[in-house]
Amino acid sequence: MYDLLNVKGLKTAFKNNNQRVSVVNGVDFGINKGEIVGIVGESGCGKSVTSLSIMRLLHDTTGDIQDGKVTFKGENLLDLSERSMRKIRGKEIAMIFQEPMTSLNPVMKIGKQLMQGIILHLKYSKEKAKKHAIDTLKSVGIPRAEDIMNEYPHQLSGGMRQRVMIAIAMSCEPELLIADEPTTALDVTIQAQILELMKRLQSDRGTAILMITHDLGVVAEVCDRVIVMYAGRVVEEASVDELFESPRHPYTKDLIESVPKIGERKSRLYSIPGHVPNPNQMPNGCKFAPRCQHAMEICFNKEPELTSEEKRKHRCWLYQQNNVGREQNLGSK
Amino acid sequence: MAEIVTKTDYMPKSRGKLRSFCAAFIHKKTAVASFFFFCLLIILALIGPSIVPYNPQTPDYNHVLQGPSWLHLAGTDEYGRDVFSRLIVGTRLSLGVGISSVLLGAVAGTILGLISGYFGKWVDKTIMRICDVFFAFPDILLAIGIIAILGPGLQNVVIAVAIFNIPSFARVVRGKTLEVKEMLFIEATRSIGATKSRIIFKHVFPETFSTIIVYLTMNLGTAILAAASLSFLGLGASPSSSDWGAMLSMSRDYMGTAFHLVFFPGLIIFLTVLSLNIMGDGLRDVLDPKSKD
Amino acid sequence: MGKYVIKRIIGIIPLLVVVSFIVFLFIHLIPGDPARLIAGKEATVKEIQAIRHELHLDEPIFQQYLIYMDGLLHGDFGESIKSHIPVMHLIGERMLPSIELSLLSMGWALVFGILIGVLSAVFKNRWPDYGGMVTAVSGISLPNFWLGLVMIQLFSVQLGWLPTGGADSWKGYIMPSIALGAGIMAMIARFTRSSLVQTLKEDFIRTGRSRGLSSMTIVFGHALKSSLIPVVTVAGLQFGFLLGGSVVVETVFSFPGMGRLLIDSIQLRDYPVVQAELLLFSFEFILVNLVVDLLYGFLNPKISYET
Amino acid sequence: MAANNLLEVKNIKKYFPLSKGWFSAKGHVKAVDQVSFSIQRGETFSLVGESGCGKSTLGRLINGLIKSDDGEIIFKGKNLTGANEKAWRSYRKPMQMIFQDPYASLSPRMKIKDILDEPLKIHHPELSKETRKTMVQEILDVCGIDAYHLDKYAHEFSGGQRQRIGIARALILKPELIIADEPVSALDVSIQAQVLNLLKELQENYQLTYLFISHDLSVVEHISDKIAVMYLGNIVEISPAEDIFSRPKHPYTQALLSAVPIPNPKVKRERIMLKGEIPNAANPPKGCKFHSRCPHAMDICKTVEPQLKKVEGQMVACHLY
Amino acid sequence: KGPSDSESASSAKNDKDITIAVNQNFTTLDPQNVSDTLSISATHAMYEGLVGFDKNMTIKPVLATDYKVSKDGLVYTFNLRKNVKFHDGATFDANAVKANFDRIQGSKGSLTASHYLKNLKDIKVIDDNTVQFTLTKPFSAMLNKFAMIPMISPKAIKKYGKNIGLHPVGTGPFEFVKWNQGESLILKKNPDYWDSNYPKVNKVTFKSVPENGSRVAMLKTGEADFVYPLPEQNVKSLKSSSDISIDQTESTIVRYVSINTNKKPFNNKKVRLAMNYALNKDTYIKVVKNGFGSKLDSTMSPKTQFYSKQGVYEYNLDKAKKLMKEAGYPNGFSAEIWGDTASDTMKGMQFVQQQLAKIGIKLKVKAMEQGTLSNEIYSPKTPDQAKVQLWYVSWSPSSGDADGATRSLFSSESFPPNGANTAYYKNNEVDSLIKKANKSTDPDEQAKIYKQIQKDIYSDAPWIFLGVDTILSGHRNNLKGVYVLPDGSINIKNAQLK
Ligand SMILES: Nc1ncnc2c1ncn2[C@@H]1O[C@H](COP(=O)(O)OP(=O)(O)OP(=O)(O)O)[C@@H](O)[C@H]1O
Ligand SMILES: Nc1ncnc2c1ncn2[C@@H]1O[C@H](COP(=O)(O)OP(=O)(O)OP(=O)(O)O)[C@@H](O)[C@H]1O
Ligand SMILES: [Mg+2]
Ligand SMILES: [Mg+2]
Repeated sequence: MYDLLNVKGLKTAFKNNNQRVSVVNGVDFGINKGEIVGIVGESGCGKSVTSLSIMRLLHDTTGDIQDGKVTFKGENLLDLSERSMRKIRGKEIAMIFQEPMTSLNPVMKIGKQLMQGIILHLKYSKEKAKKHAIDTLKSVGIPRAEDIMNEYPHQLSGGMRQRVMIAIAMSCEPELLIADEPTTALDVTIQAQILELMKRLQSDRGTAILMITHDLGVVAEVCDRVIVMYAGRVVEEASVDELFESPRHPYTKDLIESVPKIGERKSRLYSIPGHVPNPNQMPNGCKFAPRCQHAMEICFNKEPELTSEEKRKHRCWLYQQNNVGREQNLGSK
Repeated sequence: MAEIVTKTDYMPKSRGKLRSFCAAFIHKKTAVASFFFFCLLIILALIGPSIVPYNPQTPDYNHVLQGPSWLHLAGTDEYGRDVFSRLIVGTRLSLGVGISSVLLGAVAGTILGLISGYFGKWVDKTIMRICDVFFAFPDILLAIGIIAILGPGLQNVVIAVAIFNIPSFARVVRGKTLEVKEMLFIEATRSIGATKSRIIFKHVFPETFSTIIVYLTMNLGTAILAAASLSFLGLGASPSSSDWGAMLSMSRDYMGTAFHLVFFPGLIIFLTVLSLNIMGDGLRDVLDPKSKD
Repeated sequence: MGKYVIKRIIGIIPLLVVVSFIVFLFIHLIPGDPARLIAGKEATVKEIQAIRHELHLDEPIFQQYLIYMDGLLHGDFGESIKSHIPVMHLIGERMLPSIELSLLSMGWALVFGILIGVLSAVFKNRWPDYGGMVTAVSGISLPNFWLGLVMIQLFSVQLGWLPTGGADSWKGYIMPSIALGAGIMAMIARFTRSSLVQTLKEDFIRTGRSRGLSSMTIVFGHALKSSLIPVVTVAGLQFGFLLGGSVVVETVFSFPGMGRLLIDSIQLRDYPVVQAELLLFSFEFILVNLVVDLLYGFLNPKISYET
Repeated sequence: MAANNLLEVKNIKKYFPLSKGWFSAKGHVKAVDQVSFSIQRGETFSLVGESGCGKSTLGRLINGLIKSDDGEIIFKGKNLTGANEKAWRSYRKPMQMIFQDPYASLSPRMKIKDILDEPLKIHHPELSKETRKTMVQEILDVCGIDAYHLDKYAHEFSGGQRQRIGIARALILKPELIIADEPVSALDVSIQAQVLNLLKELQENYQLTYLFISHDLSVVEHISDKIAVMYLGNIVEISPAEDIFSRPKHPYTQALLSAVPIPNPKVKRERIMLKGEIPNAANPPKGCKFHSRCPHAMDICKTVEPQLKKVEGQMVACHLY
Repeated sequence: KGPSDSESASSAKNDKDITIAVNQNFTTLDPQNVSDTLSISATHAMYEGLVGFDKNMTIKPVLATDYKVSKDGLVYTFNLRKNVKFHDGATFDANAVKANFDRIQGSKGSLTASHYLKNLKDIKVIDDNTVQFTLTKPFSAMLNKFAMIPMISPKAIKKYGKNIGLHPVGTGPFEFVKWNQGESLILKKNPDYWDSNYPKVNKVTFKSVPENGSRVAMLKTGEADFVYPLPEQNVKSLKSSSDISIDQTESTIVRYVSINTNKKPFNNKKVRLAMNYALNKDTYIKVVKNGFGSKLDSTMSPKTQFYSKQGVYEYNLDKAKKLMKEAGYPNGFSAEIWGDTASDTMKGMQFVQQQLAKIGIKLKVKAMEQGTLSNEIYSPKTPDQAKVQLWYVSWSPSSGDADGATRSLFSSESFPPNGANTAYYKNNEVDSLIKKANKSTDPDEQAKIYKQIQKDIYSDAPWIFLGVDTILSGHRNNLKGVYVLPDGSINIKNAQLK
């Protein structure tokens, strides 16, 4: 049990071509107050959908939450009325979206977009909100912030938009910040500045951050704990140090292996062979089994549970030998 | 690419475009109901004259202006003709003229609007200013001009109503085009080397489509009435032909005394426009990839 | 933008000259002889000739145009062939009521149209949507005269609340503006709905929601503005048509607008009146459309005009 | 050497008018200001730099999507300056672009298979439907997207998937030059590795040339032959890849390199933190645009704008050298 | 209850104000340039001529006290009324009369009134109160024409020039107050009117209310005290109302279908007769005229000068069929019927179409916009170029005279484009009779001649004779004295509120 957010058995499915396809399939994790948790995982494994599900923002898509529980400060968000949910969004949980271009209102000036939330949640006067907005913009490293307040998103570069998104989310000092790849479009100096800012937010205000990213460097730098997802499931969870030091799940290992490192130029980078299975052909057993170098027979037949071991969790038969044995015995009977 | 081991040949049973379209449409109950109503109208347009209870042209001076009864479901008109039969027989003319003129106007107007909006600059200026002048011309003047140039005739009514419609469609589509052409995916399409015509018709047009549908379905009623008023100027059908708009306009003086004469033609025009609008909405939903159901 | 506006306004002048020529040609070339129509059925050829001479109708058409333009340059729109009343006077007196009526009709049509459209879009495919649709379709497919006469019967004859017509008090504007606005409201409602439905699916709406904005703020503060381009387009069009007057509504409510004057003048081939009205309407449309174009730029900053 | 240049950019310039006032523009954002460089066939030329310094704008200029205010673009020996849209069109087959914003650059009403089919239809109308279909499937497969997704629309994909679709669209034509604007930013490292391998492989096999824009310096290092560092509309350094990482010359390059996060929580590194306000692109500082934040700023930097000059095989625009 | 709640209806009115709702706009208030009956009604309230019409359209002196016509019919002498002042204070005298006639003749045909003075040679001022007109040739209907020429204040003619149409100044019982273009015309009592018995109301407002339903509604709410025309359809429902009365007046308006006698098969009299017999006039009145109207039993209405009743071609289908057979068209033929786009014209044309279908004549109804129609009819230079076959139309002699109801319709001089003889009717005897009637100054002789003319023409059947309109007007019961003349103009001089 974590004291801020608990996600249990979250299951989200989309409907297309009249079939329901689960893309998030029983995700469990949690965040404590003032903690920075990273989520990494295969592209398309459901990270963004998970965060949208937490915020209950699937409203306008064909997707809906099928099962599970999202408790935020003791309340199940999934049971809340839209009205109470509104009070939580932005103020208590804020979100930085992955795609900054389409996530900003193209016909509204940056300043107005920023100030709207500030006025709504912090109940600032207009002038104060404006000042706060400009300060926030400056803090995320936007040059000529006053001018930018009067510009429209299409006049900004990709990275600037992303910073505006960040500013919008951070402006109301939420208790939980879900950041979906917040720094992909930023150069490393700005990135460093933003990460710094987030850390400060965490230490000063006790904001918890759920950081979804592909950049393991970022993870290493800011996160306390990391969750690794694969094919709609959590496959591993550990503290940053442990994860980088001794990754358990073969997928995590492979992932770390794939990172290009400065100064180690090689002609080919390592990449995990094979594809993520498509939702229609999900293997019965472990979803990673077809690509796994250590796959055993059981891996193809039965899906492992997410098991805790000390402070970490993993979903792999390799570390559940006891269970394996028993299951196999049962199976052979 | 040795590492790609699992080359999947699996494909979802990719239904034909039409079939998946129909499948999606079927789910919209109101749209389907409207579709059936519309089919009924089409059937009436085709076989109407042979199934009506009375000859729509035969007067009966002993039973003029009678209200609805079992004998005359929608009453009789000032010559004692059966309104119900006239409505049914009028389907062909009204729908035919209405739909064809609106479609014609929509097609031409859409093309002009797309070109004007996408090319901009002098092309836009020229087309739009011509439209402005057209707007200022009252229908009656255009009708007189068309009679003078083309002579009277039903097809010329279609042309006339279409001409009224062209500039409006052009402007509506142009407005949307101006908006769409600034979207990034248009730039992306340019970057792969697509020709202008391809961008306009394959990329911009679909984005304007829902706007066009709305304008088209809304304009049908107006077109039916406009066609009738042109008939009154001697452009089209003879005043004795049973066309809905003409029936409605002719009965104007009977508003206070024989309400059914106004009511029934009005009702059928209303239902037709309504059904088209519902179908239009259904179509819009089906064509919208983000649509929920 | 200022430059653009000035450029376009200056551009109107040569345009109007071209328009005046087209209009002149057109109305002189359509069949119908004003001399005959004014002199009546009994008139003899000689009388008709005399009138034609008096009106310069026997001169080559180009010559006639020059005479007309000469007058126009001196601010003289000529006088009605039929009544010898100066055209400026005929039009001038009708213009103000027409403009007032148009503004009023447009005003309420916009407000209600957008409201209905928003409701329909927000409650898409639920009963408010169907209600909105039926209202809109009624608005457009009920003929003006029907609506007008029913209202007169109800509000004037039965209830005695409003005068049957005329423009001598503000009450006289109510029913005509409703009759005129109904169709426009319908159009606006449908366009708003269709456009808004699409906008509400955009990602930035999700951003809005993620920030806890209320549905009201999201719809009116975020979605509406980017949905308004088609709405503004039709509203502009309809406003132009409104200014030109509506014969039916003017007839039903005995309203002194420009529509009936135009129709009457056309039927009599009262060239100077028709000419002046058409010029005026062209001017109006060009102006209204200029405003619409500027609004585009306001509604969507990516649309730019600088050439 | 010049003969081998696939692309040459000379003194190119793009100013965006700043929020329009009623009568005149209030000023300009100097997005790209007098940039020159050349790319050889078969080379990977990377652009790195501060966010908002004009990289994407440069890419769009080269692809002719926006008109430059000044300067020349010479592609395959042809000067494209002032060419009309039609002329540009014929260069777009050999010159493809991957957009920074993958989602917004995909047609919202087209299925993925149609989006990918489109370039083929335009440039290879001779191919049969079947052939095209297989080509689409192949390229998707290579980019790591299952054929299962062919019938989906752009909004039904995850960020990384969309990005791969954008890559696939550019690759499907086997162009000579690919302008890749942050092509792998949204990909997880494994797929990123797969895509980078693919790009390299294609380059080896078909002599492809890349203009690679990225913030991920480790990726840049891995893929590039030459790296240009941009700052506020100017190129401040152009060097061969190996050199820039071992011997960064320009102070900004040095700061950049020091800021790269390392995927190992144990390793902490000395980082050059840039101080000072980020300068305004509408009103950049006089002299060297970087001087306001430069740890080594001298007096001359405040007045004289340094030009690119050769320093030990690298081109640097800095008064230090 | 209605009107008292309605602000605009009640506040603007007091006991001595009346409102008259009419169906059109006034076109001009220049009394010498009006051509539509409605504007004539308005000008007649403000202006007077030397002579005028009474309720039955017979001539009576107005601004002249009496007049004399010379034996040869060439010289007309008028003695003018004394002590008459124009609204602007100018005195009405012989010079004023001359100024008016000079204005008309000086207009070179652009004023409508100049058509009435085609035969006028000169005008002489004998003394202050006597004027004398000399004609170029005798013209029996000249007095009627004088009745159509009201006198404008010479001072005003000078002052306003061309714009006199906006600033009427006459001698009539009412003075001009305001004309709101397209909406209303407001007149007030002339306190110095020469006949001190008149006028009896203070203010008269004419409102133009083109929509039939709206006009009726105004009568019901009391917003209008008098409406004209009253739609026939509404008579029944209004009759039951206790504060509204309906007046019927037989008009001079005749309805007919002119048959181009110059064209096959219409040059065959039997065909024309057959068409007349095939048409049921009773049904015509019932269906097309909603029961109001009478059968047309001559070439003119009973209210026209020198009318003489003929035997109606009563509905007889067998006879019609027989005639068709004799004429060689047992199976009928196809033809076109033309008409304007007014809704009652279209209704009438359809009725004719239905009726003639019974004897095999297949009519194509072609409604044409006024200008186009007039062009089609008047542009042919010779009878052979004419394309018109049947024309559904009505006629009303503008000054109620027999000449006006005959010459332009039936004289061979009046083939279009010279007149309205669209039947291309040519009968030498009729031609000479018309001339003779014009020369005659003796009313009895004229009556005889016109009787013969009517008989000849009626039996030749150049028209399908349909009906004579009945004029319907409605008024609130407290209003008396406003009436409609047979030519459709409204007289308000006697208006009085109870
Ligand atoms: N609107 C939608 N309709 C249908 N499927 C969707 C939709 N949105 C996402 N998906 C599918 O859900 C899966 C998970 O998507 P999600 O966006 O959560 O991935 P992700 O982990 O964020 O990946 P990335 O790192 O690439 O952003 C993907 O396979 C995607 O195709
Ligand atoms: N359409 C436009 N109108 C006005 N200014 C613009 C426009 N497009 C870009 N800019 C400005 O030009 C500058 C450079 O933008 P550009 O998109 O090229 O940056 P970038 O180097 O790609 O940055 P990033 O790495 O963040 O994507 C920015 O300051 C931006 O504000
Ligand atoms: Mg994502
Ligand atoms: Mg960029």
